[in-house]
Amino acid sequence: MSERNGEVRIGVYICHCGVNIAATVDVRAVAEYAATLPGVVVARDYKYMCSDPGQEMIQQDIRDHQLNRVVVAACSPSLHERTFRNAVERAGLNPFFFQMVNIREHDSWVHSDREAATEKAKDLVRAAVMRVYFHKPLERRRVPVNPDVLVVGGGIAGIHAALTVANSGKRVYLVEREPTIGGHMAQFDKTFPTLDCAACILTPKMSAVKEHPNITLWTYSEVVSVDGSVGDYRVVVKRKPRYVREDLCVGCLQCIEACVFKEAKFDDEFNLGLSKRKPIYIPFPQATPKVVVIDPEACIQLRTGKCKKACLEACAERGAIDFEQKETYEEIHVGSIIIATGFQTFDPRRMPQYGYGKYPNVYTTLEVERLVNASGPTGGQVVTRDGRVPESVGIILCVGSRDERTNRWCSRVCCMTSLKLAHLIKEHTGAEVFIFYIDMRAAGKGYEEFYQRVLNEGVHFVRGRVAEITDWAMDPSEEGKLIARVEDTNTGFVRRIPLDMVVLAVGLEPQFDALNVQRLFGIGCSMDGFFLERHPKLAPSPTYTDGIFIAGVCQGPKDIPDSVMQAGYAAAEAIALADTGFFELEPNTAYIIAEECSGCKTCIPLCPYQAITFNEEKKKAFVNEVLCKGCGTCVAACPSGSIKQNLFEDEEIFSEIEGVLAYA
Amino acid sequence: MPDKPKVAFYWCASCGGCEESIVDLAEDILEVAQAVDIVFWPVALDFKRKDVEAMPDGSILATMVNGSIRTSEQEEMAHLLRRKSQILIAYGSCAHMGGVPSLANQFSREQILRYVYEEAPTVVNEQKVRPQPRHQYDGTALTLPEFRGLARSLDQVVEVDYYLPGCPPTPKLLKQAVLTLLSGELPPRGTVLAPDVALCDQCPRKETKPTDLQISEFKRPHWTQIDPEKCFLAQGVVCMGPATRSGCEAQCIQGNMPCTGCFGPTSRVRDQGAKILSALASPISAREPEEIEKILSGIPDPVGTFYRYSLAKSLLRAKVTR
Amino acid sequence: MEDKPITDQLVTSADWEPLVVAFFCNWCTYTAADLAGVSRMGYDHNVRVIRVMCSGRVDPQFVLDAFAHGADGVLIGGCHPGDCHYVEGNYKTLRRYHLLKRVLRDLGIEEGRLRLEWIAASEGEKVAKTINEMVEQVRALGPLRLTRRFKEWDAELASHEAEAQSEEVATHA
Amino acid sequence: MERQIRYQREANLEWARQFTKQPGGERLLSCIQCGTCSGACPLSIYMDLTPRQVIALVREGFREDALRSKTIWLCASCYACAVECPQKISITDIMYRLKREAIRSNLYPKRFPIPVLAREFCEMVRRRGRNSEFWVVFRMALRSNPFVLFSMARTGWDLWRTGRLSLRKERIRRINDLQFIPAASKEVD
Amino acid sequence: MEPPAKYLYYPGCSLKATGVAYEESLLTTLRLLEIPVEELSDWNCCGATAYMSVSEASATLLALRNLALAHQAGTKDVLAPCSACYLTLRKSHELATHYPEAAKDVERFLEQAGLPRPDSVRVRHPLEVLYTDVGIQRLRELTVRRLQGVRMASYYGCQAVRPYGEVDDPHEPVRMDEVLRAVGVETVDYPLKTKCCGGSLTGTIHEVGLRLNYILLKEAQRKGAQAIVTICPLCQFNLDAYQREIRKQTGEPIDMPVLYLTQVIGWALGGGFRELGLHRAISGRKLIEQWFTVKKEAETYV
Repeated sequence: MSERNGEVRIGVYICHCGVNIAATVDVRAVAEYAATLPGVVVARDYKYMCSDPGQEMIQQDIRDHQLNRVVVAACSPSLHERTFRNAVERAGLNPFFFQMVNIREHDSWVHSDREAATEKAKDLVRAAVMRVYFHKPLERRRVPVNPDVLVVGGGIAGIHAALTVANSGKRVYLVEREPTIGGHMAQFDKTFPTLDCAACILTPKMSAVKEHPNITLWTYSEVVSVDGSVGDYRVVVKRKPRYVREDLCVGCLQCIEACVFKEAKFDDEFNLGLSKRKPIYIPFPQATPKVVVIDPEACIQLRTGKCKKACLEACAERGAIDFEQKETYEEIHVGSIIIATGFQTFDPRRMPQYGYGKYPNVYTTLEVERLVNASGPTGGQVVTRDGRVPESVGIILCVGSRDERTNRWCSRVCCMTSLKLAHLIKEHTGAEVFIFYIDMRAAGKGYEEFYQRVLNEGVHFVRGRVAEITDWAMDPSEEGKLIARVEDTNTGFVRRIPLDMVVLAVGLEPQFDALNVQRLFGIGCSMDGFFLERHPKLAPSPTYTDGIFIAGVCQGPKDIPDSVMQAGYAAAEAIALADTGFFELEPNTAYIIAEECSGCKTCIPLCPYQAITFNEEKKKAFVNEVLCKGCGTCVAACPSGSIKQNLFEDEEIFSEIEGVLAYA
Repeated sequence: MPDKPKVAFYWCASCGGCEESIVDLAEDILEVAQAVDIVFWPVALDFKRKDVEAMPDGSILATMVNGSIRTSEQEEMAHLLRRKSQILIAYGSCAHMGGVPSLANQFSREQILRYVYEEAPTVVNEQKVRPQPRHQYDGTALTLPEFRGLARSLDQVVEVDYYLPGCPPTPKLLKQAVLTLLSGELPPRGTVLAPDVALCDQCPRKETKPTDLQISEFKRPHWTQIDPEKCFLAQGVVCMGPATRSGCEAQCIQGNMPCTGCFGPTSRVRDQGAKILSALASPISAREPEEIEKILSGIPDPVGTFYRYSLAKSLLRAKVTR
Repeated sequence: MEDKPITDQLVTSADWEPLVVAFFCNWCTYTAADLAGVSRMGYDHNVRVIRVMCSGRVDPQFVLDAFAHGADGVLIGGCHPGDCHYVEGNYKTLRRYHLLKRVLRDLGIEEGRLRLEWIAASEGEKVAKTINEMVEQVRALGPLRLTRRFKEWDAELASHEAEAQSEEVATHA
Repeated sequence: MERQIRYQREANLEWARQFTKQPGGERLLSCIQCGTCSGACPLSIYMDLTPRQVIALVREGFREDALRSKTIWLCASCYACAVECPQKISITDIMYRLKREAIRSNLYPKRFPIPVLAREFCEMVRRRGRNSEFWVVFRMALRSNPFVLFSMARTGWDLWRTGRLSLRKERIRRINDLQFIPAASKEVD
Repeated sequence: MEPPAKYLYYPGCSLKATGVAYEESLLTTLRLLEIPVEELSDWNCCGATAYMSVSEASATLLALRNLALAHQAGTKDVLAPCSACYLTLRKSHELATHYPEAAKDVERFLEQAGLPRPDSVRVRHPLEVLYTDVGIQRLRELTVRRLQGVRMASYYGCQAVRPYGEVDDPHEPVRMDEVLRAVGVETVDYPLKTKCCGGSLTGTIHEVGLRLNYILLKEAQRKGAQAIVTICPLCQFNLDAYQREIRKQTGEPIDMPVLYLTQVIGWALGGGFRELGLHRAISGRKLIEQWFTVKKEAETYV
């Protein structure tokens, strides 16, 4: 192969990365060593190879020394491989005559012994020099991008992303699992720190989604399969039967009135079981779409087929109720996907010491959001489950957060949510409110100011994590109360504080089925189970799967403004991709030289993309490079070495192995 | 006929099958004999080592050596013939890749000698006498060749120009090779003189291999009724065909036995065993380690199966701690 | 027999440091190794990482070649089952790994010298831990260094050649 | 007036570092000072320092403050703190470690009965291989506060009449097995 | 899980002295359940909490010697009824198997004493035996007497469930209640079931120990319990032996039986008053005599 490519002239560049590399690796020594390797014409070290002067240095050398191969030893290829390939290309060389060596993330940042780190850098550089020798010119492949976008999840992040993309003129499919969009935000009463009403700012956006000509809204629906890749994803969406025809229902709610159940007796999901609903219901008055839904578990007709169907009568004119409705499947083609599937709150039953589920007057923050809400189950009255207006309320922070036994991360919103609820509870009841916190985190525009406001309202801030909530009184003043036993770390002694109501500020965690979603879309998860972004700072919405973006809490805990910002970012990425119209792929596909192939068919069942087919006429296997994604599994399995992979040829990898081991 | 090109044949550690295969040329052998002058062929003609030593260096056009190299004498002969020949051809699997004798590389010299001279069930040797390289008998020194620590392919001892693969090579390949040599149009040095494509290419059962093969069980040929029409792998019988060079005319397959790999890998493969391993393991129909192990237990001796002819030339060459 | 002294000599050679070659898949384990770097999780330096797109690209020949060229251990890192960027390349790796381990065992290479580990992109800590464990394990097993062993094995040939030459000289004299 | 100030030179950072390397001490540095340990501790209400404060002293290297505190001796090893700690710190084991060090460094409160009991107990076990509840308590009382024996008399009588008070001093047969004890404690702790 | 063929019983100091009733009732119960059990020969003190406060290495080795003896005896399951013994043995075993550094030292010292590493040994608690190995169903079947109308509070104390949580859940243990209910005993909701009894504090800092015991007794009373059931000899001793003093100090009429779980279960399985050590109680003797006397009419045969 080297003969085919003529005389090999290699330039090697060792980056200092300021002191990031140079502090641990003797870059000068590495460059001097590289200069001694066969084929190497120039070897230099430079402060910042990725800077303009650094890139120009390479280009100048290509011209002056007729270099036809370039090796740069610097950071991870995931950061700057593209940068250097482009630099090489601008100097007239095929960009794939380039090889990058990772001596920062894989060397200087993980080792402290300078001598050993320098030796390692030499080994890695030698491997790259030996490898690049075998490189050959390659063409980047382009695939067209379908401009349509799928948004999964109809909370505030999904809503905002859908509207942004739709406003740019692209078609958007918004898929939501629940009967209505709105997500958790719809359940909130006020939003911190401004205390504006959540419904007032959310519902206009919900209607805008419904009305938007470019948005196809499918609620009560779930994505069941995803095929294809960036530019052309083929997605199947299951639409669950709501037993009410969406096109006919106008949301008059007369069916609910008519239902044979005169009393609402089923737990209302929207109010977290704090109130009841009927088998036919609408989640909340501003639900979007404003279409009722029938709960097949509760409805007598659907369970037994023996109901007098009063709802059907009530809707006789429109005929929207349809007990025969079956689930349907829609197949769509989109170029990119935005995932905004949100979160679930921590189930405090996992921490029995707080007595949730045992003591009726222990609540979660989300339940209290509904309690203080004017349209909530108590009409905005803050009363305990036994009907009393509490005189003392304790809010416990970090329940299911910052805890090795449950979730290790800080959920980011609980401090502010608790401040907000402390304010609202005090406003509604005048109770003494205790906030039990470990650290008060009020970073955000106007947040610290809000903390000050609540401090000044006389809320008690007890710095300490409550050890237990008990109803076991040790003093007459504690009879009939719940008692929090806690070290007040500010004063340094253990306190027992009697409370009428305990609010657990439950943390945010990945949805129970996040793993399924992750696998469905072929994206990654971080250690905590939230979806993994491509880069924590510079690409916090793209994923490692091209054309799939994540937004909102499914990526990690965040509050409403941050969710909205990330959703806008995801939308901008999707729009940019659609407007470019194509996507460039790595030319790392597999290929077969027909004369070498024996037609043994070993490779064919191994390809997950059906990219290899057997040509019955020629009795050989062929790789469809459009379908191939370049994993190389078939290459490794080909028993006669007849399948090869661009960028990862056998000779290239063998020479890398031999290169790192040359001194062994 | 003073100007006929000179050729020689020699055997090292081999079974004799390769010699037989030369005779298998049948009437064609006359054609060969007419075209060349056979100057050395211990199995058929009475020449001695000293005759070869007396020849000028490079005076033989081509020498075909079969068998692997196990003893010091074989080594010496290899060097000698190398020196005397313009072209040295490794003839047959043993010279090519070590062959079956190199499966002994799984054992140490001591283990082999102990077994052969002491432990084998047919041996009675109470004094535990072993042949010695040098022995004084009646005032005369007797010598025997040294038994080396490893069996080697010919090219691990001397430089080899061409390889004729097979256990043994087919008469057709031999004839073709001789004609090529005589034609003077020589292929690049190091070429294996057989098609560089795997056996499946020529396999009569090729059509019967499915494109969605999943292996849920490995069966050993002697435990199963083999369908004489169907691809062995499709029947769960290990066949080395996909990882083995063609040129054998699929003789084993036609005898309803799977390929055992004697032609060695294609030029694109460094380790035949590793490649068939990869090809056989990848499509196993299991995901859990226990299930995988269970299916793989159908191959009781992977080294003996995958490296039957090529252990000496495999990447590891031998059992590394013997 | 003849191999034994070689091993002993290698074990006692003070300059020996274990060397592990690691094949990491681009999406999970290589990224995790980048993360370990970004998070400055120090680990043993006796490892050399080679990037492949998928652990499924790891041809068993690569593993043998690494051993043959002097590696004392080989580590393969891929995505967790179910998380493979290429759907199920890692299962193919797993199956080969099981068969390859048996071949290695039969060829005298200890089990601990080859390891397959699933490391997700977020598991930087696991990269550091796995590498450290692997290096320690290989250190405990001692040197494999087939490059040196091959040389020792072939010493019997070299001596013969020298002998032959000296004989030749003698004859000529 | 006693001055309440600590100069940084008083902090024994090396000691703190060593502490975190011992079994059980590994997670000490993860402490977020939330006070769950103190809240969960049944005895924190009697302590001069809360367990959280002891952890903070250790972490910052204030060795003597930590070793002299009564807290470590009041710890009844009930592990309530350890199972509640959100950072999974083995607080009980840290208390044990501090107790050992306090005894070795002679920093424990001298007539405080708990360390006395611990030492009497060990002495008896070392000599006989078994401990006899009666004799240990008796000797502890003698060494800390003999008057307490009077108040114990009633309980003793109750035990005696129900056959629960054994005055036997037992001894194991292979007492030589225990010869490792002084060596082990010197060498490893 | 298949129950083991035989248990090796490790008494520890308490079961030979203040807790002798625990030993009597445990052995009786096991006999009635036809479970073979044998006392570990030449056992030594586990070291308890006191030794750990003086020398960790010695405390660990001290405990491990017992396990090594068990290992030599070829028995896998060592039954340690005293919570302190259970924890000390269990913890030493972990130290020797999970910390490679410590394990090395341990091995060295054990070798000097000619003892093996006790790797295969498991430390077990009687509650585990009753709940897991015997099982609720079988206990129900074997019950011959029911204590009707008696409400009890099950009390674990600390070290049986903490820190390992293998005997039962460290936060909300339930197995003791289930075992008691299996033989027909009514149990009350007792939120203090894993709170500390003060351990040796009753002997050292008496007033603190008394206070803790007072809280435990008082709360049991408040929840309507007529007796407390324990699985630890020190808990039983503390709660049982100081009630007179608590009465004197607080003026509250507390006189409550404090029983071993094995006494209650043994009784239900048909054990006798004295062979269960019921005569050894200090507090609540009247009630004990009333409940555990075989009177034809009060007894229900199942």
